[in-house]
Amino acid sequence: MLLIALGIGVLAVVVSAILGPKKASRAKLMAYESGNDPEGGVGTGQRFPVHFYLVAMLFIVFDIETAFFYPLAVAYQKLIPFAFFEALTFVLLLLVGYYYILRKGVLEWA
Amino acid sequence: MVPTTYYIALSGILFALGMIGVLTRRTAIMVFLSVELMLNASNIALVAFARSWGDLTGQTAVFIVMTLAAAEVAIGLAIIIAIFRKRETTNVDDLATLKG
Amino acid sequence: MPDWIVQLLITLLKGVGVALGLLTTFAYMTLIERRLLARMQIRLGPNRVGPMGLLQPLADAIKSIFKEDLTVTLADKLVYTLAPIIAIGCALTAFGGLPAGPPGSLFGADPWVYNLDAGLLALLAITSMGVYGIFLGGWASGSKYPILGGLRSSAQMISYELGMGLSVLGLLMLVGSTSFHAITHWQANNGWMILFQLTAFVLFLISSFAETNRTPFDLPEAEQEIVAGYLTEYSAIKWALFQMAEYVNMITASAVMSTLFFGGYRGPEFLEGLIPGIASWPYIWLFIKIAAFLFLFIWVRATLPRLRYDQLMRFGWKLLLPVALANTVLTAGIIAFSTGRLRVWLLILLGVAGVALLIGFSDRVRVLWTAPTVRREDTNLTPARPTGGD
Amino acid sequence: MLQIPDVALAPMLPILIVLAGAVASTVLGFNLPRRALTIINLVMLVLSGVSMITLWNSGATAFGGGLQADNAAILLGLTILVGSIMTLLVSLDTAYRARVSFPEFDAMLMYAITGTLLIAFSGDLIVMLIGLEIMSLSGYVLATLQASRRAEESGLKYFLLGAVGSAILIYGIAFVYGATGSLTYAGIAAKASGLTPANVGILVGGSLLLLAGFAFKVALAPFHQWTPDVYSGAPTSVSLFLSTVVKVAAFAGMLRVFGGALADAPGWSSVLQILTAATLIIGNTAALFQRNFKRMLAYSAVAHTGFLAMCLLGTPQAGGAALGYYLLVYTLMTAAALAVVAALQRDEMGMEIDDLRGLYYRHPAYAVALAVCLASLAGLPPFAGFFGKYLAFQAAFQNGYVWISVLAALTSVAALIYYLRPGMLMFMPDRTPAREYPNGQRTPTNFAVVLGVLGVTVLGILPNIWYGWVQNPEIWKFLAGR
Amino acid sequence: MIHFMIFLPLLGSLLLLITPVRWREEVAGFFAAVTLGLGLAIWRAGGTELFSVNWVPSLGITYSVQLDGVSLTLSLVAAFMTLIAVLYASRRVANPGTMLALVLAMETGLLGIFAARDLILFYVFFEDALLPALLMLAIYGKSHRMRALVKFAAYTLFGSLLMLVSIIGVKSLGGSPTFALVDLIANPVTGPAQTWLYLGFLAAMAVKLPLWPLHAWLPDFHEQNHDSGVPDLMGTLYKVGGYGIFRFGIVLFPDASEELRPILMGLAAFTALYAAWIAFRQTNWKRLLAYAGLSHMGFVALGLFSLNETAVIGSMYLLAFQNVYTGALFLAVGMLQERVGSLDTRVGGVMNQAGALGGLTMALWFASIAVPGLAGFIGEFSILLGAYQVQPWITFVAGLTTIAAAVYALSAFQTTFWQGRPLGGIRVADLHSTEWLVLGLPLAVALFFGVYSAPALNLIQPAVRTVLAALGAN
Repeated sequence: MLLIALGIGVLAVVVSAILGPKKASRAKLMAYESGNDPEGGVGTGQRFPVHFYLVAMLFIVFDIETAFFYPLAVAYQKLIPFAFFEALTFVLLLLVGYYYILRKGVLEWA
Repeated sequence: MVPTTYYIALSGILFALGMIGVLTRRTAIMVFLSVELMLNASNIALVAFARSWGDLTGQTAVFIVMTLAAAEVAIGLAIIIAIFRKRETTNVDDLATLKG
Repeated sequence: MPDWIVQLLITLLKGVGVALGLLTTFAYMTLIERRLLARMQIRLGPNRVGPMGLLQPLADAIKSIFKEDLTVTLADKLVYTLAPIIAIGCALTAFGGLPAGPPGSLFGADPWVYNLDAGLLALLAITSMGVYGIFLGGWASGSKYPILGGLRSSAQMISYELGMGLSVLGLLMLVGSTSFHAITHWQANNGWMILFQLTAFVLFLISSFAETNRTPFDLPEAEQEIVAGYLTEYSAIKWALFQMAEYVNMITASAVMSTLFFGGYRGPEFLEGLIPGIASWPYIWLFIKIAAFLFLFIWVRATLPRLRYDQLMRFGWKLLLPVALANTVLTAGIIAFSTGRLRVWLLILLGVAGVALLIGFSDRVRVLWTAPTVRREDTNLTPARPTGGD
Repeated sequence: MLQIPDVALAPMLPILIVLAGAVASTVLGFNLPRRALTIINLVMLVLSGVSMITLWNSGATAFGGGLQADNAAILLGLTILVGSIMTLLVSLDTAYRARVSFPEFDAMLMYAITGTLLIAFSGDLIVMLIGLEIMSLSGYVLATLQASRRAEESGLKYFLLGAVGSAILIYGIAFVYGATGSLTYAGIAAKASGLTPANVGILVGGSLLLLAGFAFKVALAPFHQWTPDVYSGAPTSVSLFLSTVVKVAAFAGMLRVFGGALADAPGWSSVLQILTAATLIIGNTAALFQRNFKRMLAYSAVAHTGFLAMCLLGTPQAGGAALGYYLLVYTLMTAAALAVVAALQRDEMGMEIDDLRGLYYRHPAYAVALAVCLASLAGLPPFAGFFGKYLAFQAAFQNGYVWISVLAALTSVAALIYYLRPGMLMFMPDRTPAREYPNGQRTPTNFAVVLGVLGVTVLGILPNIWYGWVQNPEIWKFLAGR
Repeated sequence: MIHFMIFLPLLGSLLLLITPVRWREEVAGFFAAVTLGLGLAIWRAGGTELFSVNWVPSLGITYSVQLDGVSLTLSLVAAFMTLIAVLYASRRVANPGTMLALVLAMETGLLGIFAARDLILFYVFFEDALLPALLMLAIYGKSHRMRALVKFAAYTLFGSLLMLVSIIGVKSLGGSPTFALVDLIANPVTGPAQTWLYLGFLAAMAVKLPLWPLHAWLPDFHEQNHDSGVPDLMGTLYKVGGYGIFRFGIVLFPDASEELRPILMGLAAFTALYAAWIAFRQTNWKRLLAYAGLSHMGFVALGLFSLNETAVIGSMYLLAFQNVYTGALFLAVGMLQERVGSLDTRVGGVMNQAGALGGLTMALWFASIAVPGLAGFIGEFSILLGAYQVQPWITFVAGLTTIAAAVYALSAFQTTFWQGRPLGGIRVADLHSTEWLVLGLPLAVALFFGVYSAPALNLIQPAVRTVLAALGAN
């Protein structure tokens, strides 16, 4: 399936690359910066706001947490009530971290 | 049913690549990525062995290792960013304040 | 001809079928959307090309193929080209795992391309791969707005993925499996999941709006702020591919929601009383449900204004996430400590309460837990010279 | 097929108490001043120590042996707690001067301690791994927390090399699992003998990888390069923690794994003795050439790693006893020495060795305390360091590693010299103005110093106070759990 | 009582830290005197029985001490010389509190060394005596003391750590339950292992004898030390290598000591002669005395290694009493330096201004170069006598030393005390009250034991007999 899907994508690109006209000009190929001359480019150390890194890290942490939750959820009914307390402890510990980032203002987007 | 040795060979290759990366690359990010590669190599090995022994502890271990990897990513990126924002470089050789 | 080749061919056939189906749906979806929006805004939509503009999508397709395909000078060529392919690839792949009907209902073959025990997990994984497409696209354009747009949209997507992933946990606890078949069967026996997991459904719905960058969460393409976001530097077919990916994701999301919460390919069981076996007619039910959801998507677009970025993030992190966690834990508790009818009522109650909570806070979210407390250590954290004593 | 694991709270209690402290300082950090947190954590540590003592001889286990609170674990745990308490006491004073006076500092410290205790109590490679990682990750943060070039750099180095170490370790775990099909120490020990040749090969490979990974953690040469940079770059209270508690925990892990699980696995001991020899030589000779006192202590820590590793070369019974004694003594003397440094240093670079000249005439008490610590580190009787060294020699000697003992003896001559120089400089009168921080004498730090010095002296004159507990071979016979 | 004698000085030194400055000298003197008194009392009682208790039972380390025979003699001398040192230090050194404390602390170490009957205990005291010596050098030393310190400590530790290893070896290879001497003798190590262990043990003892290749720390140590010879005196007392070999070496490694006898005797003889030769070319009194002491130690070693009864008796005798006069000579040099402000041998003509100082110094010199009628003679003569029966030639070579000794001693003495006074040389005062005692008492002792050696011999002879009996033959 993945192959087919990607195949379609590639096909489309190739076809249009063949069929499409090629009349490039500097102005056309200039990156859009509201008319200013563009500067920088890929990998020329553009700085991202550090906030995005924070979000990424939080995502990693919480996503792993979700990943831990899935097996528990699937096996849940075979393990009650033990699994419930397990999950409770887990979530509580998670909430500690959540409270921390909350108070730290990581989730504030000014 | 692919024999276990193939998986082990694969993980070995991955691990070796990671090791080479650690030893040769000079930017912290690349070293760091190589380490992640090594971690995944051990994940593969764990899963393969778990299958060959037919018990699940290996698989659960993989979960743990994944978590460790994630935690390392979080902290490692934090440190690397902290340094990068201060001195515009993450080249390990440039970090020579502590000599001797 | 050995058996596995047959299997392979059939699978290929099904794959191509699904892909083409999705693409046509996408094409006409655009038309329908435009028409509907026009209708809702009391104007005529595109109606020139062909009868009622039915050929409009065709024209668009041809145009976008024959248009000049620009690659900005500052761009990273390979990634720039790769990004849309990744996007559309993930989008199309995701759909293939969803069963459109009971096994063997497709001329003896199964009406799905691939079937995994971890169906739901796999689907979430693949859809979240789509983030790469968008982010790489933005990054590879090598210009300010696309990067900002890419960053925004990836941040937004991963943030709402958490809500999405967490919201279905209660459902999984009830069903005890992540394969779509099991889920569908469970609903066939116990009634639609939306009864038991109303909150989860609402959360999932909102998250899928955010995931597909639809209004009110379409910040990545907020024209007023960052031109066209990650799409700024794209044109012609690549741009079209991104659009495709977005719409296909919409379709997939609708399909998933109908499968998870609305009984999947099975119709409502009470109809069995009128016409026996109607509930297990293949395809038709799923299509109806998908259509309904797609209409919802368009309707919302016509109705709701766009959120501000901070509101968006705050909503995701401060409302969705806690509510999803709470929903999970409470559901777990209910499952653990109650049985039979009591359990059902408790779950329904929980769902209503959750939705009430969401609605109640959704407006106050912008003042939710704002202004972090500043500690003394933070203020005079680094004295110029280490001075003695504290 | 799904059986519910046996969750016994009692063996977990010491760890849970410490964890509670960590969580408390994470959550309350926004409302309470840092000193309050530190005091709370001190109380927590003491409580956890008490709970450990109540567990003595109980041999309780939890999670199907995944967590075992046997006497070995308790002894090691108490050692860890002593080091941690001294760290907290020192940080109580110096954290502000070191510009790390955040609640996060305490939180990270407590998390790290949790990890170390997990290692000591581990009955399972995975539990050990989790503990090790919690410890290391918190350690990375601690080393970086101070906003200074040196600290960040040390943090990055620590992080990169530590991460490599963990990766190798994990790979080793995978191989050991592959060879024996089990992750619990007991299972491995049971299966380690009587394997097919192929599996024996895998086992040897795995144990060597494990050894390398641990070598990174405890700074055995040639994996020690990060040590001096990190210890001298990090704030002193942090390097105190890293050089005592973290090392103790890592050795606890090694003891568990190599003394218990892989006790009769072939191969690793012969490699370990080479590493030990290299460590002894490199650590001691490198320390000879240091000008900075803190850095010198860092190298001496490497050298002591060599001595500690000698204990592992012995039989688990003798070696475990020796290690149990030496670790406590090492913690006490190193912590006390670094505490003095923390009290006297002007900045986090510590002090040059020459700055110590004439310290005796400016701060007699600190000078004497430091001299005692140095003498003990050098292994001069009547201080406890002597018995530690003696036990290490004996352990290696009795297991047939005579040459290592002789080598250790020779290298510790070099050790004596570099301990002697600062030790003697302190007593040489000089006229130059004082170079240390004028008002560094604070009660908690002094308390830590007194604790260390008294401990070293008393344990030196009456070793039985601690060794009497440690020496019982029964304790170390079942490191892998029954 | 014996425990009092061992630990009383340490107690005193700790007390000194808290006693007011005004009383420090008196307190120190009191403790030193009491210690000596205890020693004499023990002597009257004819030594003590072996006292032994477990110290670290799990390691088989015992606290077993005994003062008899040789040990008692040496302890008495040590206590006596410590008293002298305290007397002089409290008069000479400005604000002597610290030094007195260190001297007393060191005395404990020395007495412990002599009394210990357990190898680990011996090691512990052996190291404990080191710390005060180092501190004395560090606090009161001269400009280049760091080098001397490092040398001194490095040599000592090099030896003693090897000794530690061989101590462990003796126990674990011999399979003895404890480190107590009796147990170790009960189950000895045999075969080549014994030789290796003996070498390890010897390393420490040879440093502390000192014996030729390992003596290099000695001159620097003495030269860099405080001008008043007090630390040097203690350092002289600290040369316990001979005793260690006698007490532990010979009995624990009989075969090895027989096997190595010729080599070791050769080394000893060479040490004696070589030291005398070097001493002859010294122009610094301290270095001169250092080498003189070294050459005496060569004699001691010669006697010991010959394993001949007469010789061993002689060497013990010499070991005991050379402390007296060598130490006293160091103090005399200290006085000289106090007067002329230099340690150089070429300040002439002190004699005609400070006759008493010169006279006493001369007398002590005679004792040191073994003039008959003084203690040194008996020791060296019996050493030569005994050793001659074992290794004539080596002994003959060593015999030359006596002549060399006479040469260097007299020449140095003559250049200092007789030759013409250099112009502008400051006026030199003669001995004061205490100094009479400080130089007189040791001389008296040397004289007494020179003419009437019975009391010492009665102590030494039986001990030596028992020890050599362990060897069986000769």
